[in-house]
Amino acid sequence: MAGFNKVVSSYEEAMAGLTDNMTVISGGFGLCGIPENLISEIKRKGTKGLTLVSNNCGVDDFGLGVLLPDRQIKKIVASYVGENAEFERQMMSGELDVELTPQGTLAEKMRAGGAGIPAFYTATGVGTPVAIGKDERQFNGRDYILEEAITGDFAIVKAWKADKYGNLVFRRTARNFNPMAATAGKITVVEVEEIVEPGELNPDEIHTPGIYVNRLIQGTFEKRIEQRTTRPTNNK
Amino acid sequence: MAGFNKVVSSYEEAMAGLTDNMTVISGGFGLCGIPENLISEIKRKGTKGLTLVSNNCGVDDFGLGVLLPDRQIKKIVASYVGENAEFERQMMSGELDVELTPQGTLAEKMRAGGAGIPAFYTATGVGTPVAIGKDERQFNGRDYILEEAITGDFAIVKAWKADKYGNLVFRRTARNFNPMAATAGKITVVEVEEIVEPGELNPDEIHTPGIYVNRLIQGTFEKRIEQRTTRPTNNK
Amino acid sequence: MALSRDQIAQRVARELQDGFYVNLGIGIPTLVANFVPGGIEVMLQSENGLLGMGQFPTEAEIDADLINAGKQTVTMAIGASIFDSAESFAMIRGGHVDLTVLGAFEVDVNGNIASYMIPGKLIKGMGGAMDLVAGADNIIVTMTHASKHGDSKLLSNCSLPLTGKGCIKKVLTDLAFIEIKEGKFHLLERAPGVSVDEIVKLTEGELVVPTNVPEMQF
Amino acid sequence: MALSRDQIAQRVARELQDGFYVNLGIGIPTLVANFVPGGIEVMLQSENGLLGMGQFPTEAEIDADLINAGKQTVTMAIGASIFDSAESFAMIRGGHVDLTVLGAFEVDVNGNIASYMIPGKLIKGMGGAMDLVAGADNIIVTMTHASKHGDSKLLSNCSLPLTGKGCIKKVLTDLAFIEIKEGKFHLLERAPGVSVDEIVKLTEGELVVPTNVPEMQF
Repeated sequence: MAGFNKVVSSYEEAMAGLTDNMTVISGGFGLCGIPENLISEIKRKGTKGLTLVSNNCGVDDFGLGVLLPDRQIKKIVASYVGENAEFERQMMSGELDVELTPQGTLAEKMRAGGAGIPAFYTATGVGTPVAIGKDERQFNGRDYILEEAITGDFAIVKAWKADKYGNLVFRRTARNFNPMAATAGKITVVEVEEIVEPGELNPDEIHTPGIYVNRLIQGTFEKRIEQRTTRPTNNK
Repeated sequence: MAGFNKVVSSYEEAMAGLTDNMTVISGGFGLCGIPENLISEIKRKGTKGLTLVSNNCGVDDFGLGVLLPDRQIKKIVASYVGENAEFERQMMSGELDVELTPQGTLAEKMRAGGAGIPAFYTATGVGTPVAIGKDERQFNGRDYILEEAITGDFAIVKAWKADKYGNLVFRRTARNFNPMAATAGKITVVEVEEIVEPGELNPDEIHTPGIYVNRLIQGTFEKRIEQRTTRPTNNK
Repeated sequence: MALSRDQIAQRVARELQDGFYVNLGIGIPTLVANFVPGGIEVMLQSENGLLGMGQFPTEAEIDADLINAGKQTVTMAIGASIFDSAESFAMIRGGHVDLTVLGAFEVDVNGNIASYMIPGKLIKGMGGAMDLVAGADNIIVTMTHASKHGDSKLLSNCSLPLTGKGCIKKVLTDLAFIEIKEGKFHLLERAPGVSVDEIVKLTEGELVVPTNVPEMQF
Repeated sequence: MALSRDQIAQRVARELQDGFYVNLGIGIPTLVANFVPGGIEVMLQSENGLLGMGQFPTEAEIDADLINAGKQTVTMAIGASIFDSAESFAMIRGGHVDLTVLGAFEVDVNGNIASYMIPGKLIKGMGGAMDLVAGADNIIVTMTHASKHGDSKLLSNCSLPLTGKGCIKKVLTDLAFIEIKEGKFHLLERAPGVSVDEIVKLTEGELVVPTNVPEMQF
């Protein structure tokens, strides 16, 4: 009897069933709150032809960027891809298909995917290249475009704490896209810094209910910082 | 300099500006998590011709039901109105216009209203009276109807705790529709059990950011229970 | 003999699987929680914003801030989580709930369900029922097979306003367990001591009866 | 003389009002936070999920889990709140942010803005800029009035792919503060020592010049 225990014991088990040409939705913003070790496992497996849905695509040697050298990514849906030389090279050469999607639209598309909303209207992107090929319609005299939901075969998520039932708590801005990603995967895999017993988290403070989580693993994280900006200690 | 201090000192001030024929969105499910005193203030003011958006309409002598005897409500948008004799009478006699809306659609319409999404597609209600007059469209071979967002001139909300900046924390299932209502009012008024200083709430545990809140007041609450179901103490 | 309310709940409970997230409607469906088979765990979703609904509170435990969708005071089970109504229906509409059990006035051979309104008589609203039937893939409807006057509730076409269209595949009545597919009812099981003939007589919509119709065991 | 980056930020900061929730884009807009006038409070929204962005951390305070939309380490101000990206853009798209300040490559007389892409040269993505310009009612664009080669960035028609259509009403360049309405630029203020002629010369789109154009004071 497994009940609601979602804990798996290896990254191999965590990503079991991921095969070529699948769609993977990833949480994270820049390098903050990314599922580092789940990404490494995808690299190790060598899965190819992936469609990745993520706000960013990491940097050359960290985050989703590590999947670029072996050409594991066929297509990426992202809002900002500016910090990655290999990425730019593959995109310019046409080896990589990039679907630029406004950040808020991307977040809402993931949420819609998890929430059984097949499509929604938004003013974001009206009159821009993003609107090309999309239905346009007026509400209260303003133009909106129709954006469709995104779901993934897998969603990979980084949370701070979880109980064994997969109830998740995120920390600071490492939350970002992770809660929406968690809802939008057919199989949602979550790695966390700490796993506690069910009942230890206050039910009012759970950010993602365990119903969205299929597999859970505790990992250790590098948490690389992209731009280390500081002020002098004595400055108020 | 008021800054972000949203605290007002009287219910009169809290509901100032509410006038006849406005639309008011209310949080609460049944009698749980309802803005009791804000409702009383609307009764006291005697505002008429209101369109109310709320999952339920209270009972005869509590909750939104207290606005029925003086015919303050012209129309109600709700999912379930079954606990109220005067309500039923006014509905049957045609004095009250009732727009029955599925509970999930109602919650999503409020959220959409606050989130700048003018409309979304849902399978809820396809082929039912709810679909009448609404656009229908297929996505991936399934039928969906188009539902439009709801916004209110006022939103009235009950939270558990708030800091003076209007950051809100809800408690247990008294959360229900309150967070969505809070986003969808042109003027959002919140009453709470306790107001604390900014900085006392953990930023990771705030359910509704203060940006949605215009006025905040501390009240005392009856918290009437609709169905007091218990088990014997000795039963495990 | 026709199944009792408890027996209906008991039979439905056999459809539960370990690790299922389940939404139980008001009435008979609520009783299903009393018959969860040994050795499996299920978690109950209450659409007002609670996953992991526990039993009723003791007098001392009563909390006005903690109710279920039927507005009854409840407790939280270990590992419960609380969320708002939009999140709750995202969960439901998005198909994340494994099993939904709810009552109905009528179902028909096309999987249509009518459960929320009797024009001119009963207008209480659909609550979350329309979302539940539209969002769930796995639904069991529980109801009596026929009215007190002997009018079948399993019809060729629902006569009342629909709660959902083409979304019901399984119905458990006091007389039979029935599957709906390809525009027909299919008799899977019968209540102990209830004859196939009796079921046929009280089923207005087309009913496919296999050679062998096992009797439910309690 | 043309305004410095700090002066642009300083002039924008005068548009702040007490109690404003403000989203500041990367670059010059970020500097606006350094010039909040005395006696008023503003709260900074960072679209990656933080309302109440504080100053940069000390070395000891650095937290990899706490960054802004520019991916810089930051701190939280008193009364800050954290939320996910969907909530963050619900806030932005829903018009709850009082003022948005962001950079651009070009704007035109119809309030169009191009800021995210130079075909064949620069394709980094729009990030949250499209949502910000579509969602905000009150936007100030900051940019240089013309390119280094003297090509105007205030055009009859944007030449680059648009970030947003018809959504910009105010532009602060290094030379002038300009309002966009009724399909024209309107000169409101000029930088200290910059002549109206110079501004007219570097403004390709139709520019309405009132009799008196006050000089900004610093």
